[in-house]
Amino acid sequence: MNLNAGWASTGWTSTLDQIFVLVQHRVAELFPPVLQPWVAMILGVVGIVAVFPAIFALTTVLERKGLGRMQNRLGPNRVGPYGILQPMADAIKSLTKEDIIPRSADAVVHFLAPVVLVVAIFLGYAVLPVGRNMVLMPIDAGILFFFAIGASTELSIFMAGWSSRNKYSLLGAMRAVAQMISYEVPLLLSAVVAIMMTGSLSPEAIVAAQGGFSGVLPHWYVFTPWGFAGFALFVVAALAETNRSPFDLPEGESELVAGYFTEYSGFKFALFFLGEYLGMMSIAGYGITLFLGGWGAPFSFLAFIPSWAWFFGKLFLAIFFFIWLRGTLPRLRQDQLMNFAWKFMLPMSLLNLLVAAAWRFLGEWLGAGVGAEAIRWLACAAVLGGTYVLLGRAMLRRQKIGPRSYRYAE
Amino acid sequence: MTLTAYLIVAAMLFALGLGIALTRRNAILVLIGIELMLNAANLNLIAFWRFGAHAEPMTGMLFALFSIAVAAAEASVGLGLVIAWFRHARTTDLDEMTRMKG
Amino acid sequence: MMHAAFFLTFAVLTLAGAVAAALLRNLVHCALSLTVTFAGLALLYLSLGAEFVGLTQVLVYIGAVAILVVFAILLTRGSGSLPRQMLSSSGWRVGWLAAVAVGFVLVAALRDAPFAQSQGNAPVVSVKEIGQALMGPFALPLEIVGVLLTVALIGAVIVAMPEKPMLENPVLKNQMPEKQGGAE
Amino acid sequence: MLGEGILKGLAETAKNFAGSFVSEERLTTVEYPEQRLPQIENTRDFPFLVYDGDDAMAGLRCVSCQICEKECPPKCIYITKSADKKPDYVGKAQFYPTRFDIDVSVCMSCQICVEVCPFEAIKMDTEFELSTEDRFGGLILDRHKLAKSNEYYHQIHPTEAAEVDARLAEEKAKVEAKAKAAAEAAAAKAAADAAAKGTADATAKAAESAAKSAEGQA
Amino acid sequence: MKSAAELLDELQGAMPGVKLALATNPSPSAQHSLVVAAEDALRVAVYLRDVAGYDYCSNATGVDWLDKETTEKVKTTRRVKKEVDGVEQEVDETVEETVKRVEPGCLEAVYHLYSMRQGPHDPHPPLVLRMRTANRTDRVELPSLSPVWRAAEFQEREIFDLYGIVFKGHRDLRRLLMWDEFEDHPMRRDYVDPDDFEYEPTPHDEVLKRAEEHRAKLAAEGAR
Amino acid sequence: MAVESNLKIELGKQGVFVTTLNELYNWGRRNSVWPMQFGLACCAIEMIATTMARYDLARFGAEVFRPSPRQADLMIISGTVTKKMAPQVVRLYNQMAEPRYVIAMGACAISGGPFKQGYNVLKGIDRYIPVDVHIPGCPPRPEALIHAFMTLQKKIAAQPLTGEERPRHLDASAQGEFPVPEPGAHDLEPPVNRLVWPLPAPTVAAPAKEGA
Amino acid sequence: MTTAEMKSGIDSGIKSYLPPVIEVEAENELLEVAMGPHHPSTHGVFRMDVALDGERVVRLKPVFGYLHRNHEKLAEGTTYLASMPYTDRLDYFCSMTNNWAYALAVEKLAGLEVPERAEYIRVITAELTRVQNHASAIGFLMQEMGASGTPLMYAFREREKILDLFEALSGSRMMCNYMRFGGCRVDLPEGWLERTKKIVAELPRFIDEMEALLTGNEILMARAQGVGVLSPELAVNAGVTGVMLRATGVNYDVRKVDHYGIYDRFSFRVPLGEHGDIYDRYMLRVLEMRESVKILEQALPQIPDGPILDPKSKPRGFRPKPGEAYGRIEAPKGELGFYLISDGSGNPYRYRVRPPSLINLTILEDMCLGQNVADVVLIFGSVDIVLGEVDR
Repeated sequence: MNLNAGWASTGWTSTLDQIFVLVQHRVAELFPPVLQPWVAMILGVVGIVAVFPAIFALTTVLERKGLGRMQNRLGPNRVGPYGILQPMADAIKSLTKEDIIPRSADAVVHFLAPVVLVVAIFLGYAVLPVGRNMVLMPIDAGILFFFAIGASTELSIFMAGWSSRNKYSLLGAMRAVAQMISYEVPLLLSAVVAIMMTGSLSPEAIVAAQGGFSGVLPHWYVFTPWGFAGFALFVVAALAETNRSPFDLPEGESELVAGYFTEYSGFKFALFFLGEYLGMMSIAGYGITLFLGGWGAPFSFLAFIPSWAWFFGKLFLAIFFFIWLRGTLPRLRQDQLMNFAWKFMLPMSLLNLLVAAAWRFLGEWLGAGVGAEAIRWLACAAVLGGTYVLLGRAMLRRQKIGPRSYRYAE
Repeated sequence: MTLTAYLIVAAMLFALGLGIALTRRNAILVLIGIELMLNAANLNLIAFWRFGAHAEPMTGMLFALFSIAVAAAEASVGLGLVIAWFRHARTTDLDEMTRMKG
Repeated sequence: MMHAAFFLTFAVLTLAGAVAAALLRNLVHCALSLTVTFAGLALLYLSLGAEFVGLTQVLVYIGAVAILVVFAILLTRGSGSLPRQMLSSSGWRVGWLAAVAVGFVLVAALRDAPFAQSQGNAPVVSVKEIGQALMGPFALPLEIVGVLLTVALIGAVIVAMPEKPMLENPVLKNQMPEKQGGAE
Repeated sequence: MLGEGILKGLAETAKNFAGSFVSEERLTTVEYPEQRLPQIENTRDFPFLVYDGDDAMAGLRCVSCQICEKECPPKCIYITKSADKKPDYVGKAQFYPTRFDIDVSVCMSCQICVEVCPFEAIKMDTEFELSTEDRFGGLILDRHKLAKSNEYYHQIHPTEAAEVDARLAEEKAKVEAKAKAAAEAAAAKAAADAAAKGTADATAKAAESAAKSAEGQA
Repeated sequence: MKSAAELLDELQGAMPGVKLALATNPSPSAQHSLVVAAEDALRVAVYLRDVAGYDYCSNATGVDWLDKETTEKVKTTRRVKKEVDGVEQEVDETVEETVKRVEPGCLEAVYHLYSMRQGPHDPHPPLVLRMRTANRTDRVELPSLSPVWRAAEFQEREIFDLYGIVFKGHRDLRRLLMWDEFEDHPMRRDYVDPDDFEYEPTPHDEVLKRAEEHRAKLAAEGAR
Repeated sequence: MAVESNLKIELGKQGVFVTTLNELYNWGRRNSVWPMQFGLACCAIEMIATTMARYDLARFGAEVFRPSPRQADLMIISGTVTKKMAPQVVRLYNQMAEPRYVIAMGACAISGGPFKQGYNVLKGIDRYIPVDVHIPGCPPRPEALIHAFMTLQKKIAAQPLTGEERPRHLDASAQGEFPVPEPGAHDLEPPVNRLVWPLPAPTVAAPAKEGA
Repeated sequence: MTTAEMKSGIDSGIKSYLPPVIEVEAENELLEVAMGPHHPSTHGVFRMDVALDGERVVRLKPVFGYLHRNHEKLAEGTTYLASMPYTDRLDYFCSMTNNWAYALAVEKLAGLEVPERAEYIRVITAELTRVQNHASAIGFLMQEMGASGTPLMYAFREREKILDLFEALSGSRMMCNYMRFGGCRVDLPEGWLERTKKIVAELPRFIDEMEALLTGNEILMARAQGVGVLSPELAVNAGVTGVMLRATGVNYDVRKVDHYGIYDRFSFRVPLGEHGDIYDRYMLRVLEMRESVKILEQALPQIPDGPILDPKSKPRGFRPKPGEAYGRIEAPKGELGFYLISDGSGNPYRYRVRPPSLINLTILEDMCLGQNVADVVLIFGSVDIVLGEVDR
C-alpha cells in the first residue's frame, strides 16, 4: 500500500482522502506483523462486501424511484422514510421465501449457478481502484483480471439456464451467453485504446495517466476523439454485457417469460438480482477507470474533495445513465443485436484502435503547440465521426429503415 | 513447493486426459481429454519456467501463452468439426463414425 | 507452509475436476467439471507467479473453450445422462490400462529425476516485459500464432457453415447476417 | 443520423424526470389513502336504498315492486315482499321489502336498477372501499346495510338529489291537492270521516320528513 | 350497389337454375336477404365476390331455429256425400278443424357482405346471404364459404363450435372457443347448462328453480 | 390525517425499532409483495391503471410485476375466470413459491359476476384456490385495488407465525399443490374443489340477517 | 374482370387466400412452444401454439376462448336494455363505441331517431375513446418491445383525463353504459364541455410528446419496419378492418362509407399506410389521434341544445317488431357490428357481435409465418386486440 508519488497535498484534505486506507493500516497494525497483510486484505474484502451490496440496495430503490419520476409518478415511498427501507423488506421477503427447485432440475448445478455468478462478480471488484490507494489487489494485469472474471460469469448463466430443465430458461441462457460473448469483443477492443495510451494493464496506472489538468480541465481520455469513441463503444458494450436495456433480451424477453432465471425463486433469485446489479456497477466502475479519470476530480479546483467521493459520485451518475436508458428505450431483437455487435461495434472499435495509434504518432510528428493539437484533434474526430455517420447510414439502409411520410384520403 | 510436485500433478493430469481420450466414445469428450493433456503440458512449461535456471527469462511462460492460443484454435476447429459431423450424421459417437466409414 | 497448503488445494481441485470429467455420465457435468480443472490450473499458475498466464488461462479456457464445449454439447443434443455403454468405447479397459500405465511411468520417472532447480522467489515479470518480449525476440512466433488463429477462425466458420442458410441453433443462427424477409 | 431518435427520446424522458420535481403536470400521482381524487358527482359504484326520516327501516322508499329485481342484468337483487302494507311518503299504503339483498360480488354497477325504479328508492353509492377477507358474509348487502339517508344522498350526488326531491315534492303537492280537494268534498258531505282523517295524518307525517330533508340539503 | 332483389334477378340470369330465394325483412332496417341452397352456395358466393363486387364479408354467424309447433284452425271445404232431403248428394261442407303442424327447425348460417372496391363514399346496405341446414340434428352440413372469404374462417369455426354446423371445405374446422373435449353446442336454444348452482344468494326465476333442484339433488345424495 | 400519523408510527416502530422476529418477518413480506404479471379481463386494465402514474401501486413497493410465477408473491385474479382458463390459473398458482397470496379482483373473479350464468364461466375462483382478499366492483376502481392491497397487508401483519392461526406456508400439514381441474365433456371435472370451497351446505338463499 | 372471365374462373376453382406453407427439413427437430394463455406478452388470455425452426416461426395456430364469457347467450336470455352494460365489457377500452354500435343496430331494428344533441355527444365520446384507445395501443405495443412502461405510462396519463370526463358524464370510468336506444342516458353535466375543450386543446401536445419519444427512435424503426407485412388483397379478403386495413393502403373507414351518425358534418382525413407493417400501424394510430382531435375541435363548439333521447324509447318494455338488422360503426379497433333478430318479444332472438378483434386475428398466422419468434409478439401487439371482444 504505497502512497502515490504524485500526491503532494497535505493536511485534512489528504487525511479525509486517505481515511479508509489509514483506518485499514491502524487496524492491521494491531495484529502481529505476519498477519498484517492478511488482516489488511480481509478488511478490504469486508469493505467491498459491505459497501457494494449496500449500493446495490440503494440502486434498486433509486432505480424504481428514478423510473417512476420519468413516468410521472413517485415510486416506492412508503416503506421507511422516502421508501428507503424498501430493499430491506425485499431482502427479508426474498430470504424467507420458499426456494423451489423444479422436480426435473439438476439440483447441484441449479444451486451453484447463482453462487458462482455472485462470487465471480465480487472477484471483479478486487482490482477496481475506488479511490487513491484504495485497491484491494494491486496487480499488474488488473484489466485482464477483470475481463477474465467477466468471461466466467457467462458460465454461471449457462448453468442456471441448463440446470432448470425448462426450455425457456435454456433458450434464454443460450441467448444471454451468445450476446455476452459477442459483445465481449468490442468491450475488450474499446478498452484497449486506454490501455494502449497508458502502456499498462494496471487500472491504477490508467487512472494516474489521466491525473493531470490543462487549466481546470482534466486529462481524461474521454476528452479525446478516440477516448470519446472508445467510451461510447464501451458503454454500449457494457449495456449488452450486463443485460441492461436496450439489450435486456435474455431476461425481459417477452416471449421467453423471464429468461434463464425463470425457474428461480426466493434467495437464489435474489442472488441473481444482486449479481446483475453488482456486475453493472463493476463494469461502470471500470468504464470510469478507463475513460473518466477514475477517482480523479473533474476540475482542478475541486481536487480537495476526497477521491473516493469522486469515484462513487461518478458511479452513481453512471447508474443514473443506465436507469435513464432503461426508462426510455425499447428492446432490440436478438439478430439485430448480433448484427449491431459484429457489423457496427466491431468495425468501429477496430477503427478506433487505428485512430488511437494515429493520434499517438501524429502527436510525435506534429509536435506540441495549440495548432498541432487542433489539427490532430480535428483529423481524428473527422475520421471517427465520418465513419460513424457512414456506417450508421449504411446499416439503416441495409435494413431498409428510415422515416416515412403518409398520404391521406379525404 | 518443489518442481517435482508440479510435474507430478501435470503427469497425473496428462494421464487422466489420455484416459479420457482413449476410453470415451463421444467426440466432444475426446476433445476434452486432449485439452487436458495440453493443459498438463502447459503446467510443465510454467513450472519449469518458475523453477528453472533463468537463462532465457521468459521463454517458458511465453511458450505457455502460445500453447494456450493454439489450444484455443484447436478447440474451435475441433468442435466445429464435431458439430458439422453431427449435422451430417446425427451422432457424435466415434464408434459409429468409424462404422460409417467408407 | 502456506504455499504448500495452497498448492495442495489447487492440485486436488485440478485433479478432482479431471477425474470427474473422466467419470461423470452427463456430458454437461463433464464440461462443468472441466472448468473446475481449468480454474485449478489457473490458480496453480498464479501460485507459481505467472500472473499473466493464469489470467489468460481463465479468459481463454473458462471464458471461451468451456463455453464452446458446452454449446457443442447442447448443439449435438448430448445433454442428459447417458448409459455407461453409450459413453465408453468398446476398448475402454485397455484404454484406461494404457493411461494408468503412462501415468505411473511418468510419475515414477519424475519422482527421482534430478532437475536443476532454483529455489529462489518467482521471477517478477511485468506485463510490459511480456509485451516487449512478444514484440521483440518472439515476434515471429507471435505472428505465426496470429495467422494460426485467423486460419482457425475461418476454418471453424467454414466447417460449421450450414448447408442450408439457416442453422438449427438459435444462437449461431442469429449471428448470420441476413435479415429475413417479411411474409408475403 | 444513427442515434438521433434515441437522443430525442432521452431528452423527452429527461424533461419528464426533471419536470416531476417542479410541475404537477408531470407528477400525477395521487397518494391514495391520504389524498383522494376530487369526488366526481356522477360517480356510481353500488346501489343503495334511500330512506327518509330517521328510522331507516320505516323510511325506506322502496315499495318492493321488484322491478329492479327483474330488470337487473346480472340478477343480483333479491327482494321479499312484505305481507302487510305501510303508507309511503304521499300516504298511499304500499308494500315494503322484508328482505332486500344485493350481492355485490355479482353487481356490475350498471345503474339500470336506478333507471327503472319508479319510486326513486334505489340510487348509486360512491363507496368503493369494500374489499374484504370474508367471502360469504362480507359481500351480501342486506337492507340494513343498504339503507342510507336522503341526507347522505344529497351529500354524494347533490344536483341529482335536488332534482329528485323537487320531483317528489311536486308529486306530493299534486297528491296533496287532490287529497285536499277530496277532503273538502268529503267535509262538505260529512262532518267526520275516520278514513279521511287517517289519510290526512299520514300526509302530515310525510310533509314533515320532506321538510327535514330540505333542511339537510340546506 | 344493387338491391337484394335486383341481385336475385342478376344471379338467376347468370346462373340458370340456381336455387335462390329472397327473404324480406319487415323491420325498418329493410335489410333483405338472399337464401341460397347449400349446393349452389359456393358458386353464388364466388359470383358475388368476383363479379358483383362483394369482396368483403363483414359478418358470418349462425342462427338456431327450433322446431316450431303451430296449431291453427283451418277451415276446409270438402265434398261429402250427404243425404239431403232423402237424396244422397254431394255437398260442399265447411268444417273447422284444429291442425297441429310441426315446422322442422333448421340451423342457419348468415353472411353479411359489403363491397370495399365500390369506393369509399358509397353507402350501401349489407347484402345478407343465408344458408340453411336440412334439420337440426343429423343433417347439419353446409358448404364453407371461407375459401371465398377468409374473413369467414374463424367465424365459421365459431358457428361450428357453438351451433354445430359442419362446414364442408373449411381448411381447419375445430372448436374455436370451447375446449376440444367439450361435446355440446351451447348456443343452441335447447342447450342445458351444467349444474353448478352451489351458492346462489340472490336467485330468481329460472335460476331459483335450478338452484332448488340442485339443492334437492345434493340433499338426496347426502341422504344416500 | 389520523390514518397517516398512525401509519407513520407503525412504520417507524416496525421499520426502525424492530422488536420481534415475527414482526420483522411480517413487515418484510407485507412490504415487498410482488404481484405476478397476470391479467384476465376488464379488471386487468384497471390493475394496469393502478400501477400507472396516477395511482402508482409502486408506492407500496409492489410495482415489481414478475413474469415468472416462481418469483411472484401475489396473484391478482383480475377478471373473469372461464372454465377453459381455470386449469391454467390453478396450475400457475401451484407454481408460485410460498408465501403466496391471492386477491380476487372484481365481481367475475369472486363469483362469476355478471357472467355467472354463462356456460363457460367459473362461478368464482375460490372454488379451486384459496383467496385472501375479495374486491367487489365491476371493475373495481384503482383505489379499490389499493385498498384491497392494504387489506392484504393488514392481514399479513396480523398473522402470528406459530400456533393454530399461523399462515399456510408455515404449516407443514397444509396443502401445497391444489388439484387442477380437467376439462370434461360438459363441464370442468370436478366442478368444485370441496376442500378449498368451504360452503358447508348448498344454500339457495343466504340466511337473512334481520336486525343485524 | 368481365362476367365471362369470371365464369371460367368459377369453373377452374376458387381463388383463395391462404397462409403460406413453410417447408421444414427436419420435422422432428421443431421446437413446439405454447405461448400463453398466461404469458407476459399476450394481451390477456390468448394462446399461440407455435412451432419453431430455430427462431423462425414455421407454424402458428391461435387458440381462443380463454375469455369466452357467453355474452351472446346471455344477451339472448335478457332484455334489449340489459345487454347494454354487457357491451361495455366487450372491448373494455372502448365502452362508448361499443354502446354506440349496439344502440345503432337497435335503432335500425326499431326505427328510432336520434336527436341532434345526442349525435354530437356520441361523436365526441367516440372520438375521445378513439384517442385513448390508440394511445394505449401504442403504449402496449411499446411494452411488447420492452420499453419498461414509459410510453404506456404517458398514454395512461392522458387516458386518465379522458376517463375522468367519461366518469363525470356517465358515472363510471370504464364501463360507461351511457348510450340508449335513440339517444343517450343523461345530459352533459355542468361544465363538462369546458373541461373537455381544455383537455382536447392539450391533446396535441401529448401526441407530440409521444412522437418525440418514439417516432424517430431507431430501435422502434428497426423492429417495426418491414415486420408483419400484410398485403391489401389479403386484408380485404380476410375482412380485416380499422387501422390494420388502412395500414395496407386500402381506403375504407366506416365513418366515411356509411355516413352514420353525423360524421359527414366534420372535415377529417383518413390516413393511409403503404407498407402494411407494424410501423405503419403505429404511425396510423398517431395520425388518427390527430384527426380525432380535429373532429373534437369541430364538434365541441357546434353542439346544439335540445333533447337527448328519442321520446319513443323507453327503458322498460322495449319490444321491437319482428325483423332483423345489422348495424356497424368504425370502432377504434375496426368495424364493430351488431346483428340482431327480433321475434317481437322483449328479448332479442339472435344477438350477434361482429368483433373486429377476432376477425383481425384471422391473418395473424399469415403475418407471423417465416418471421422471427420475437416478432410474433410485436405483430400480435400491433393488431391491437382486446380479448373480451375476441372471445366475447
